[in-house]
Amino acid sequence: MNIRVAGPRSWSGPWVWGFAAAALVWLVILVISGQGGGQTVSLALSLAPYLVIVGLGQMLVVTAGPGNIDVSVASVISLAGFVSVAVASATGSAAVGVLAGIGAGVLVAAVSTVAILGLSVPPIIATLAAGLVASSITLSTANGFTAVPDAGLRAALNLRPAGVPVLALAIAVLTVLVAALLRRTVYGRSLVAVGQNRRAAERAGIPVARVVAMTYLLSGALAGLTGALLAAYIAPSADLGTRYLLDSVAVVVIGGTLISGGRAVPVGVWGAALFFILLDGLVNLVGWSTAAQNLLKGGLVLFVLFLAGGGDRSGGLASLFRRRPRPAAATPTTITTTITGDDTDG
Amino acid sequence: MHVDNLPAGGAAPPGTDTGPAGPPPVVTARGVTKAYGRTRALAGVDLAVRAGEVLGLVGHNGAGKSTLMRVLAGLEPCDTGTVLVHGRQASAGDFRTVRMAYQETSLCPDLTVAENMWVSSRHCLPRVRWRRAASDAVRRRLDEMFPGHGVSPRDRVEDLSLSRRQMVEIARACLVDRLDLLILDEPTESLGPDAARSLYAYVRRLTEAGTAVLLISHRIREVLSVADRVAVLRDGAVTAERPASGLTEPDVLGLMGAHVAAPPTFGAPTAAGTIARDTVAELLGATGPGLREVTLRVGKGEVVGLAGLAGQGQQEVLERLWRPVRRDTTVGVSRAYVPGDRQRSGVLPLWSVGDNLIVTALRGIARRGLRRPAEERAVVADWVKRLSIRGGAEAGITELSGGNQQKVIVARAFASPAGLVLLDDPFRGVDVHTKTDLYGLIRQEAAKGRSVVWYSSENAEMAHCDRVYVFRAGRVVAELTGEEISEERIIGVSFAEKGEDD
Amino acid sequence: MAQLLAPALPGRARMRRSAPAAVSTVALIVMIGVCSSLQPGVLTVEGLTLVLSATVPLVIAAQAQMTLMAVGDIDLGIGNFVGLVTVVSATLLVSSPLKGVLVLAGLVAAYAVLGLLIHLRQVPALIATLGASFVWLGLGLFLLPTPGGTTPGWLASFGAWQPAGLPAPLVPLVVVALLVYLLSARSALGVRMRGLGSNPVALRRAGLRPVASRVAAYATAGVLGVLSGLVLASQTGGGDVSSASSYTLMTVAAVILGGGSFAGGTAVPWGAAVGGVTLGLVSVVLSLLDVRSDMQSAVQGVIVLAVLAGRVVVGKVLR
Amino acid sequence: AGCGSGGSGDTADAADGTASGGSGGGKPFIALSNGFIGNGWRQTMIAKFEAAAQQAKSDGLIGKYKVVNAPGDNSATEQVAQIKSLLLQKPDALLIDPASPTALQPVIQQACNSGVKVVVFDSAIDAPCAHVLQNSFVDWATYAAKPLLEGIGGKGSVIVSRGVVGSQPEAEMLDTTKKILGDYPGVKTVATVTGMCDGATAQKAVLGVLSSVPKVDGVIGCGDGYGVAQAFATAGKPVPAVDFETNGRALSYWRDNKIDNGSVAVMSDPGQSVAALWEALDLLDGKDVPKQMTFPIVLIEQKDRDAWAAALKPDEYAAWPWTRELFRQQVEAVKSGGEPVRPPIPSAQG
Ligand SMILES: Nc1ncnc2c1ncn2[C@@H]1O[C@H](COP(=O)(O)OP(=O)(O)OP(=O)(O)O)[C@@H](O)[C@H]1O
Ligand SMILES: Nc1ncnc2c1ncn2[C@@H]1O[C@H](COP(=O)(O)OP(=O)(O)OP(=O)(O)O)[C@@H](O)[C@H]1O
Ligand SMILES: [Mg+2]
Ligand SMILES: [Mg+2]
Repeated sequence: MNIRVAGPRSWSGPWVWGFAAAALVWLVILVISGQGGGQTVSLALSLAPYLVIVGLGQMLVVTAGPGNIDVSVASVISLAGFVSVAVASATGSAAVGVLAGIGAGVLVAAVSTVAILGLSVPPIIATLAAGLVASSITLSTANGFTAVPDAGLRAALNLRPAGVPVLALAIAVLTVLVAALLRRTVYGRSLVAVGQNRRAAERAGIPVARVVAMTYLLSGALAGLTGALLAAYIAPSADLGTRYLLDSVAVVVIGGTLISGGRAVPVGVWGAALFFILLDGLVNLVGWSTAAQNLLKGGLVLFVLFLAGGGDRSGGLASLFRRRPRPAAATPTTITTTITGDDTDG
Repeated sequence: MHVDNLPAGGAAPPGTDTGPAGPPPVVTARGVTKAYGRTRALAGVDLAVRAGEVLGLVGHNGAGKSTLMRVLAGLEPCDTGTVLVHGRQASAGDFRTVRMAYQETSLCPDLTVAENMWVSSRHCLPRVRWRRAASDAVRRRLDEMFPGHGVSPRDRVEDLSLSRRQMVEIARACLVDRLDLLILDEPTESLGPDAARSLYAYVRRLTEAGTAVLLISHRIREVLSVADRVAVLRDGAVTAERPASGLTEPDVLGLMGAHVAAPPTFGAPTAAGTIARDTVAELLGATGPGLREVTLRVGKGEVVGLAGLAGQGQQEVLERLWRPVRRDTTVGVSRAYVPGDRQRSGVLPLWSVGDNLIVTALRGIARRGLRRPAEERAVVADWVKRLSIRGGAEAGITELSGGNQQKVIVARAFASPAGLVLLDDPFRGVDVHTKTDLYGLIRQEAAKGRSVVWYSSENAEMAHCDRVYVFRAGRVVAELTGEEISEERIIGVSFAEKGEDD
Repeated sequence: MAQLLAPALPGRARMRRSAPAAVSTVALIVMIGVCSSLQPGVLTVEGLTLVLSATVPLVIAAQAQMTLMAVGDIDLGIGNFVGLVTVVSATLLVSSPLKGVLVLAGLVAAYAVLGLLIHLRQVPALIATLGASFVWLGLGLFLLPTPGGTTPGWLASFGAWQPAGLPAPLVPLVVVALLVYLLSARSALGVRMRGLGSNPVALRRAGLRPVASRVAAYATAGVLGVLSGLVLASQTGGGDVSSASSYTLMTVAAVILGGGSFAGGTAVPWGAAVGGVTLGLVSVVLSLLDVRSDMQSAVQGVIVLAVLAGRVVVGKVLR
Repeated sequence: AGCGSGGSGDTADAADGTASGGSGGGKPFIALSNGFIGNGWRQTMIAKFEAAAQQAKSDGLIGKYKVVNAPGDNSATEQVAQIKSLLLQKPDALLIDPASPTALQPVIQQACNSGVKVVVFDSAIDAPCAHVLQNSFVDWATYAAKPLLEGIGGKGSVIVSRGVVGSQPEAEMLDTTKKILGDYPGVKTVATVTGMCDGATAQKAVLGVLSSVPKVDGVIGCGDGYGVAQAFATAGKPVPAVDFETNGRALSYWRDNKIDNGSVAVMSDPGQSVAALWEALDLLDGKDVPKQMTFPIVLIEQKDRDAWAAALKPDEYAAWPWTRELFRQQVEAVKSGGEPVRPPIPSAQG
């Protein structure tokens, strides 16, 4: 049972690949520039948290099972950026502003949730549509927007006593909280159950609709938080979140979370986020063209992905060469939608 | 093409000469072993199936029957030992004449019946216009095997009921230009009695034509009535092989595993007192898809059976009780559900036995949404012990055999504090020993004041109920209590007026 | 009797399954109706040509997406792949046609290899194609850092082709949908691909190699992606690797609108065509209606949701 | 007949008189197709156009106008579709801010063939039948580099933040930057990053290399200085000379932090859309306007900074206030090859 120490069960858990790749890129940077190794990590740690926050939300959504994905995060981030800055400057309180950003995220997620649960719209489409609505609101807010981000919040985000970004520490705590949420709470267990087999979870008495709704709202809230912080850190703009859509999905999966749902690895998100941030730094440092930059990014993602391999999709040549997992700690299977019979490997 | 040159009926030429040595073996296993991780599924099996015989294979859940079949069908290599086909060391191609109908149907749910035929029998279909050929072939075969099957080759498998899917699965195993050995792994678990009878009639015809048939079933009486020989598999090895004639059910049960407790008569159902009980759930004139004017009542501590032929509205009743959204249904207590289709609606495949077992009870144990691991562990340990679930709490659920998985799912429901437990034909494919344990469990829990509503396709099981509603065409056609509940009576009521209705 | 009571009757089930595509078709007809009431010119041959032509590459890309969704995968790289093809056809295909054709064939092969690796390494297609999309983008920028180039004459003349009495875009729309229908719904290969999406274990038990089905599906998607890119290049007259980046999500939406699902196992070529045209027409309607500029994307989102909500209503009625 | 939306009578008339512009009795119908609406520059561009067009409408210069933004993320394909449906509405003139400089070529040809006057702005385009109005990217790159390099005293180390790599303007700008850097042998380029002319991207890109480079004196960028400055703030380093955005936010930041080290704000002019409107009207009036015109870039030096900063909202970009009069002067200047017109800066406007 999952009362034992959860998360990655062995050092070769899928989450290590993100960290390994990040470490590799860091070494390359160090070799090329020959200086500032510690500062590189410190700066990467001050950028990574933003990606980690959305990544955690995306991870929860992906864990809810096949087909669950939140493509509205980009628009939510942009919208929450404006909302939080506007509210913060109206009330004079950065905290209220951040809360308002989170609230905006929750509202957009509520639209997706209604569409997903009430209208049975597939999540990718529901969140796409909710995102389109959100970006319209963003555009009309952006027209004639006058407020400026709170200076105190910005200073707090840039705080790095002894080179350790305070934000990174805070988000590390948030990551631990999310991990605890998944393991120690009824909601978390229900989410993981729903992700493995929605029908079985429903028959086991889990309120599936409530769990799914909660998950999208959480993702919206986390994207809203990202937007609020990013707007203070950078500046509110209509395309503040654009880059976070694909990256948030990528970090979740490189982080070892099962894309077919039912297994979440919150730590993994950090490894993958650091990998992405450091890779951007490396590419800019070497001055490669965008072409090389993209080739490298894609190539490395594919390399890490194919090297690490996935769950057992039972079949293919690979399964002949792979050792069977020890039954007591069997690595979870990638469950295809039809789970069939006797020879689905454990 | 040659799909239909399989001899049918009496017009078949006899098999090879049946001298005193008996017909030659079609497929032979010699010292076959197979291990999955630390689970030894097969521990040295020697078994020969001869042309023209029906070999019944029995054994408790997890004995290794399905694994052995996969090895005999050439689907999985064995670790040591050999499999001979027609006396020769078998290569991949030799297995073409060995066909298997799987325990869990292995059809593609999104494909039509005809397309599924192409998948498994493409070697005997023409390259062009195969769709037409496959449709004709499967229709003819189904007509032959299951008259009145109601399946069209153009139907998608996912739209078919469980029993029709099973018919298609069996028919597709038989659809081949040459068939030496047909393996049927628990074929009748989701078939109605009519279909089962037609199937066995067809099996007889096949064997007369010289095909060997290997039949796995937990319905010992069925095996005894159909098989020529019975082999008993116990813990991965064949422990007995006997001619079926002269064997009785207790004999076989004895061979399968030591002590068979006296026929299950735990806490004999009480006929009296049904009126006095408080009502915990009620349907009043429930009407809707699949249901017509159904009125039924469940009392506290009562075991209520839903009987009748498969698909007559019993599952709809369970559905109503599980999600009482309409006004004609009232349920006063919390509920738990035990699904019969464990692959689709039972197991949570990434989790261990313990995680699977506790998931329903979790909510009750937790305080303010936070889990309490120590309490959970205690509950899990208790149930693993109580039902002697093989592998223990830490084993992955998918490593367990079907029967043991089912135990976990039953335990899941009873480990929760639910006042009403709904059983949706949960004992399909569960061996006798396990069943006996679970029947006892149900009676014990009922005695503690829990109510149980139990749909079963096996009428004999209804003897464990306090009260039984017999369904036909979405209506309750009889309510039986106490002594009235008997297999004969249920069958009698289920089939009455049948000619009129159908 | 028992048959009448079975919860899912095959006939009714078939109707229920075709309902999504039917709803999208109705939405499409309504949209054309709205367009033509705002602008009567829409219903003329020239009007339809103008309105439909932009949807052709989208629909072909949607067919590629549909093919992969039929095996239970999803392609997040199709947009950049189509963009890359426009780049190749605006550069190599002009400078040395042979090399261009070889490179296009190589791209199809790359798709097949991607499918092979996805299968053998058992990685989620979603993330592998996401990674591949960066590669396609990189290759495109490498070949043509600046959008530009010119397409070969034959391609340009295909783009300008105007048959009499018939809107030209209908021809590729229907021909491609028909071919994909024949392949995915009628052929044995199609059965293998859908079987893979439906139940890979069954395929393996029947002695069919799932890997072959997956590779075939990816190769098909690659071919369709190349076709889509060529048609797009014929319309834009040049190459631009990011010209089709919106296709990635649009094609998914098109397949869903057409009744496809993420679960795999079903092929809906006609549905994908209808869904693609419907989505493509949304921008036309937006520009015909006087929607405030910052509200246009909201209107687009609401239209998509409305069509899908219509499906729910129809589904309820049919249940 | 005609389009159901407002002013349908005008449209029908205008359609008859397309070739001769407004002379057919109806006032012209001007359509603007914008390929992307996702950033402040484009929003300012649209806002300026809408204000000017509204004014022109009430002045009776035009009958009707319409703005269509391609939804989504800079998608040329969407824009092609929208232009095609705009053509169905038979505008007299079509203004285009393209998402991509090539993808629109066939559809522009189609528009010209059906007698519509096409003015493309903000980007060069290879369509012989269209009139093109744009800013000089050479000027932009020059203004971005020269004052900055002078400001740091012609020596030290700089980071070059490139724009949208792969685009035609960026190639031109990078060339110019390199050429200018060649004139300052004392200046060392320690890193070249891709900032995409976007503060947020540049911020991350610069932050990514900051730990690996020595002291930086300047960052030559393309309207991304605000983000670059943030990156230095995060790294705890003093803000070097940068090229700020021309929006209110960046200008206020520049002003409030008293950055006085050769920084400038320079970007292209979102008021081009208004200039394009006047060009279209002149074309419809049959006036002679050159096919290709280069309009002045917006350069804000320290002396003008406070005036601009006071006049702009945070996300609003500085735009030259083109009037029809100023436009004509600039056209003459282009024809004669003379000095470009210097439109007034806000403080002068009052
Ligand atoms: N793919 C597998 N991976 C791991 N263990 C397996 C696998 N298949 C079977 N086993 C194990 O092998 C043993 C034999 O299983 P098998 O399914 O053959 O039993 P069975 O006799 O068919 O039981 P039942 O009557 O319940 O169907 C069981 O202990 C089971 O847990
Ligand atoms: N029903 C079966 N049971 C066991 N093995 C089989 C069965 N059918 C085929 N095989 C074996 O599986 C392998 C592949 O089958 P086959 O050659 O028929 O495939 P195919 O139709 O040609 O498809 P592919 O293109 O994937 O090879 C062969 O070695 C064949 O002997
Ligand atoms: Mg079995
Ligand atoms: Mg079994």
